[in-house]
Amino acid sequence: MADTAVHSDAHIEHAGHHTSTGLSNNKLAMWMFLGSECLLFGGLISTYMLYRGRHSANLGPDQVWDIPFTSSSSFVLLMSSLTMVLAVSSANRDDDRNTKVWLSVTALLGALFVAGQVYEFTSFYREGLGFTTSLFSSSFYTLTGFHGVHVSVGIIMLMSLVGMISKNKVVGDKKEVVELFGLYWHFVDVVWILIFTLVYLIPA
Amino acid sequence: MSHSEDHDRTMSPLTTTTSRLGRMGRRTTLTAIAVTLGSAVLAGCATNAPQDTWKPAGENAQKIQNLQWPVFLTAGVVGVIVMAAIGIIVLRFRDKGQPIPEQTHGKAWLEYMFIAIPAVILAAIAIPTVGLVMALNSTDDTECIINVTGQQWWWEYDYEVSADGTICGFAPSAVEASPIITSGQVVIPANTKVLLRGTSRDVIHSYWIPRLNGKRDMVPGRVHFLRLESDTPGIYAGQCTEFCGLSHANMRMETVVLESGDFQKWLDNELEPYSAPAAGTLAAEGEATFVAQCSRCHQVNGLLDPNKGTLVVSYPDQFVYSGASPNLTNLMGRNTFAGASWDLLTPECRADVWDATPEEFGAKYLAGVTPECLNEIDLREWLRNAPAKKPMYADPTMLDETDGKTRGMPYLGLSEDQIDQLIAYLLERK
Amino acid sequence: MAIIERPSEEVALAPSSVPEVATPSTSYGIFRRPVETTGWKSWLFTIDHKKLGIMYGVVAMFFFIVGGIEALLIRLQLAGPNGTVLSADKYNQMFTMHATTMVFLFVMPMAAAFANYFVPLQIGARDVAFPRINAFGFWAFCFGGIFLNTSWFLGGAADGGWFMYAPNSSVAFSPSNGVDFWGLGLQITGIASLTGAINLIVTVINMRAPGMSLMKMPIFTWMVVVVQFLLLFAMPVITVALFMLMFQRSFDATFFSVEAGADPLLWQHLFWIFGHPEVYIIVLPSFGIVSEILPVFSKKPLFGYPLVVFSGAAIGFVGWGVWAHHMFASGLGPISVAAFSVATMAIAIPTGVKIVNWTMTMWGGKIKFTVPMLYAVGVIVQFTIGGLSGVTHSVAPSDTQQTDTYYIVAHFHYVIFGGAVLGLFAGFYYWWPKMFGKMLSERLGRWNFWLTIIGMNLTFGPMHVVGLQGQPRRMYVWTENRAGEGFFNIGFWNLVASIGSFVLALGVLTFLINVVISHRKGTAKAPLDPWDARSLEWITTSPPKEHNFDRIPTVGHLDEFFHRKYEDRGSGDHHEFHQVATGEEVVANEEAHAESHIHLPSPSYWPILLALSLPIMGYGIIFNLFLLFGGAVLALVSLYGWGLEPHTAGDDEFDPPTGAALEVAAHG
Amino acid sequence: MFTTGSKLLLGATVSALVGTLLYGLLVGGIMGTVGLVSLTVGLACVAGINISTRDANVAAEDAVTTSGLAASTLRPNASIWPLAFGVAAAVIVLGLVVHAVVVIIGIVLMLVSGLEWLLQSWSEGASSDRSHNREVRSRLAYTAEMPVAAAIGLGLIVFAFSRVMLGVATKSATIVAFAVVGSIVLLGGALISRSRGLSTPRMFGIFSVAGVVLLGGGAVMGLQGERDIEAHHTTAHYAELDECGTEEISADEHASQTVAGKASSAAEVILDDSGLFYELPGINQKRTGSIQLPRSSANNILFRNETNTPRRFIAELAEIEGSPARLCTALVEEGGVQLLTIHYPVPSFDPVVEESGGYALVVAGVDDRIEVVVP
Repeated sequence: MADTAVHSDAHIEHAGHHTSTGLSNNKLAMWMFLGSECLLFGGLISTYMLYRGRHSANLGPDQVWDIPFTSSSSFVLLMSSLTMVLAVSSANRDDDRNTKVWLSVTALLGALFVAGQVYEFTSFYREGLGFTTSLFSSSFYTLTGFHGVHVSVGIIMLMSLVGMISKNKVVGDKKEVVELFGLYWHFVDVVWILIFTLVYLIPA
Repeated sequence: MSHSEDHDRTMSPLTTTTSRLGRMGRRTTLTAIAVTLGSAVLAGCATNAPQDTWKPAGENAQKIQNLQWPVFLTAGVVGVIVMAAIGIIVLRFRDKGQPIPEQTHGKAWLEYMFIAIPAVILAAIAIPTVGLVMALNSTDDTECIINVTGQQWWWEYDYEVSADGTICGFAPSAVEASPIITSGQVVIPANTKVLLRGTSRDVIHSYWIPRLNGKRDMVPGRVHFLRLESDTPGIYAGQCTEFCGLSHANMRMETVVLESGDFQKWLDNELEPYSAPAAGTLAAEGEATFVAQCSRCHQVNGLLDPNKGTLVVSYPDQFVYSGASPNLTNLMGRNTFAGASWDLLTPECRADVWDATPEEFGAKYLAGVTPECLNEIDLREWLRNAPAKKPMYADPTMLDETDGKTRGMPYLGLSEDQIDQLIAYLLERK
Repeated sequence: MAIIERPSEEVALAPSSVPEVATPSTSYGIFRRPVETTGWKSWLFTIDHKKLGIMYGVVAMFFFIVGGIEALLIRLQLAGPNGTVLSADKYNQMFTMHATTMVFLFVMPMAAAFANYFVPLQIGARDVAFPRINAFGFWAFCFGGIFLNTSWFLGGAADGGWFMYAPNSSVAFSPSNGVDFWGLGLQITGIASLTGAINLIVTVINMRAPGMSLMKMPIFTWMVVVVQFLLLFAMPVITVALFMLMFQRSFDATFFSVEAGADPLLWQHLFWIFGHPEVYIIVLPSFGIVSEILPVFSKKPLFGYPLVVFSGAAIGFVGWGVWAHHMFASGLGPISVAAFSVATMAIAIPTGVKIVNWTMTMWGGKIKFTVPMLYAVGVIVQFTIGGLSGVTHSVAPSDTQQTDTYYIVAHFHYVIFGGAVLGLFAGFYYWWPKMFGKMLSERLGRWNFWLTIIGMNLTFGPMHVVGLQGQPRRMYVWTENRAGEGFFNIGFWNLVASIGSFVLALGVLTFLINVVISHRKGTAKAPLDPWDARSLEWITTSPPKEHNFDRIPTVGHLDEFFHRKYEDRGSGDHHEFHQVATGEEVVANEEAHAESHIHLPSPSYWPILLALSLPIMGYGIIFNLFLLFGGAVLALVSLYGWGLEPHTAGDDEFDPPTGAALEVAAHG
Repeated sequence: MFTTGSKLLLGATVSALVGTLLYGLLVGGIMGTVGLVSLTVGLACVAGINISTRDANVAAEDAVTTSGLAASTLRPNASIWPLAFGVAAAVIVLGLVVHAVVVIIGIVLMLVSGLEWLLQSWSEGASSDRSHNREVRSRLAYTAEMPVAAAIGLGLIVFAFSRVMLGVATKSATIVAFAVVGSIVLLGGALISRSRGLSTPRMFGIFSVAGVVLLGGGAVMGLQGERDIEAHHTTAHYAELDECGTEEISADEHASQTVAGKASSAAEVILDDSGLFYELPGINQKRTGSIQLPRSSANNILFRNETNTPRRFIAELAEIEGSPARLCTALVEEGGVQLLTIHYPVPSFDPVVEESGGYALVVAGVDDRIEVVVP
């Protein structure tokens, strides 16, 4: 909720109010929100770690993982962080054109990642691992699904941001809005790195 | 200066009302002190509350008692000191027109002292606490293992037969040992370290006999342990303390402690082969009714189908969601039913057993339920319509989620004749 | 005179009958921002933290009454053996909803009401950092609460106890939709809490008046910040747990299915990692209120202010490490039990520091026992009892005898009612003149206080006895067989508790009567500084203007207002305070130096629309997925409408330019 | 005050509300109530929108404004939406013949074009200033269009690309496909950002072509169907076939060897060089012979292999209706641990169970046997 609201609800910057810390309200709020998100993913990851071995006669993680594939999709997501950095730096140079280009590329790479996840889920399902098959599968799909939803929401926001920049509809400081989107996007990437390491790379 | 005078004038109505208030405050503070002290002292002297947590009758409960007394006392003393301080403040520092006090923000040494004092008190409490936690959880010296399984809303016990063919160290006199299954009341030998290995079939329940030990949750899929031990024969009451659904209030249990001789008798009685009722009696009709109406869920060990001559085995799993129903082999050997919610004994007979001295208790308990002592009122109500007496999810509209299986005993639509027969039959189950 | 940019209240009308070409600034009626400053629309679409604070208070008070009626029904049922007032099913719903209502729909939002109203005032800000998020938070809470309570009419409320232990919360064991309503309702109010937390943290960190360092911040604001951090980190944990519960119930996931090898203790851990901080979330705001009131009526600063601040923060911090003390009986293993037992004892230290510092604040003071002060002292006394009974079950072996009995019920009611609710009442009486410009009657207030105190001790005091006599909680009936005899039999004290609950109800009723009487026409306006207060919220009119302060005050001291009124005429170590100004004069001085041209954020439709989408989605998940889709579309549209709307309305939406105020109908 | 349309809608809302209340009080079915509540809410929304778009304008019914109307009304712009609306109708008709999906696409198209049509005609009547009218339109439209367009865009990419990957021949081809498409996007982005001369229409063209390629690829691959993805068989499957032996089965490949949650086990069965025995948590005793487990309860039994050969742990269940004959774990490697959750519905003294040899815990290839007594 807050992530979308945050960028729009800038508190009266044009009136020249300075803040006690010097940080803008929006940025502080985004950091707080991301702090809260850490606990959300913390809870999901803990659940997964508790249940990853609970699949007695059913399929286990090591039987379905396709590490090379997931590595390449993780790499794509990481690259999107790079393009997000380029977008932020273009925005800082007031280069609307390249900001839009890099935001679009970021969104595209993110969409590819989500597509990869959809593919992965489909193939796991075909292999016999449904959402309700075992505790392991329930907690795995929930964890990665939550992450996928975060990425998807991010992509929709990125695409809308491109549209808003084109139509000159951005409310508040454009540079800061792009930067805030960047923060969110990097957070989602970092969480994925954590998930990739804990869920895929460390054997059960 | 004129400002402050003005100010005082505007505040004066408040000042006069507050002095009256001060007197009231003093009175209640004193009352509060008296009530706190009084309840702390008197809480120990209740009579005959069967679940009194301050009347230990077993080793572990006694250990807990030894630890909690000083803690309650310390808490009480600290409470009195705080109340006294408030009392003094109310008396001494009311606004009597004194000058504005010094605007002091605190004194460091005082503050450190007030951190140090509670820290020392708590450390003094913490050390024996940790020791006792460890002691209460040590189970190495177990002499008798009883498995206990919670189910909505009763407890099932089965006695483990050890490798040498004994149960709790007692060898059955006549027959080979086999697991004894009972419910509602668990019978344990006195002076024996009994270990309950508990689990649950559906939701979390909690096993608690306050006079013997603290409580322990029994969680489905897990096995938890609870030590019971007592050197005094008698009945010790308890109750499920983890909210477990509709009839949580009706999930009770009793632990019966018997001297070793009495326990041997009880054991032999439990393992006695099935004795069919004499042909032609009301009880024999009851047997047929039982097989027709009850045996789908309720097991009576050794019962043969009067028509087919085969062993009757109940399959409660097919009818009851949680998967089991109380074993009725020796129903009248225990004196409660329906999750120890109701007595099988009339109030007078019950009082006779419960109030018996430790020496007399064994004989009185082993007498079981005699026809004169049978509490027919509750038993009949139960047989007529069980869900009406004890709320259960036997409501047919609620069965979708459980594949049509009932939770608890359903309404069976028994006729009064059938009930008469069943009671006659059940009276012989001991 | 300050110029406040707010849309005009005047309806724009054509000045003459000469037809004119419609001009852009006045053309259309749709999705023009709401402009009303009076009437119901001004409340519905407001983003003013003060109006929102009042609305939080009113709605929370409503739920307090609902929860109170539930409590009275519970006590009626338990007044005698084998009670028949409620069926087992209704009783289970009653205690579940009583706890849920009181915790999530009364104490938390009532604290939010005070936080909303007074944090910006206490730190010298014009509003919170994100006024529209603030409005959204209120509406989400309001709709969430209504959503939760509609379950009563749609097949029955939740019946699993407020901590809803798995697997008793699974569909098989709780087949009605009650648990779904409960889970989704808490998600909705959780979103409200989370947004509120972010908002208030940013407000306090970023928007303090010049000169107000963190250690000069009023103690109430400090406690609110600690609470918001607790919310920020506790809410996502319960969110995860509730999602798993929802997946379990609605989509057959296996998180709590034992047959699939699940561990039901997972729910308990997740719930209490949230639930224990929740206890402090409930009680710390009241500690803040008490810490504000005691210095005012003792005419002394708070004793050991830094220590009170740090102990509040320490309680918040250590509060994360003690969750498993709710699970001493659930089979954690001795090592964990011992560790959590000791950690729990450790948290008694900062709590004790607060009690001691409050006592020392009064010591040597010049104390006026007004109603707020009575309540504050009431908190110290009653909370001490609750705190000390807490120490008795931090001792884990002792706790195994007491947990899930009425002794625990007594304990947490002394903590929550004695600590939190009495503190909130102290706040009502203390801040009422500030919020509404009317004094509550002191005479009725004392009736209110004594009825409440006597009522609560009659209700919850006997529960100690009943619990130690072995009566478990959450039982719809108790039987005489287990009640015992003599003075301490369970029956007698159950009856006393039931009588006490009605005395308590009478106390609350007195408060409501007091409110009504004080607001009758013709009652005198409250003086500007009735209590000789000490903090910033009093350096403005009562009730405060829409923009809070004519001039943002510059802060030099903790207790700034006091230091503006009193001057130290002593020398060296000798201090002697003399009044140099009245509160009225201080405020008048501020008004004389009013700032001009103050921008205030404008009202908006979007927060309430977005909040409305949440319960629609909730009903959708329970009943019909099409409704879920509709709610999601509403949410999406609201979010974007919100995102595209400037926080302050454009110039064309302020006072219409003269001569061009003609509106022309649109025809498509 | 209210226009006729608004009155009609308000009336409908009120009657729906009355109907809801009557139905709720008299009949009280939940689904019916929800349906009627939905209807009421929906009607109320429509009425509200109508009132705020048409009636909220104070001057709407004002004689003054009406008379000025002619002067202030602009000629409407060209519009694509009536055409789109017509196309949508045709698509729906076509769909009725061809496929249900086409009908849905048609309905969506019809809704979108209808809404856009309404929006355009309404905004054009707003004032006599075209740029202002555009502003009015955007105020309403962007809130709905932008997220929906973004979501549809995301959905198309995700759907198309995932179809491509499901369609390619092998697992390694998916990795290549992923890497290639990712690199193209990255490189394309770099090129476009460097070549500043590229005009917006051209850029749009490039993105469109890329989009068409991706969608086309997705469509082709989707029609071609997924490659064969082999389902893994679980040990339950092999247990059913009575293939729980010492030999390796496909369920053993990459099987996990550790299990969480030791605390919750009912017993720990250990195989070491001395044979098979079990320990009960809390009781430090090696036990052999028989184990007593509760009936109708989820028993978590841990198996620990402390020998030097991989072993398979098997729970022999009786041949009872509705229950598998046995459960087995995957091969447990040296030092590995596996868990079985066993549920015994029938007591072991049941003749059926006794006839089929009784319950037991065994290890494939090992003679020792732990009898299970279920009281």
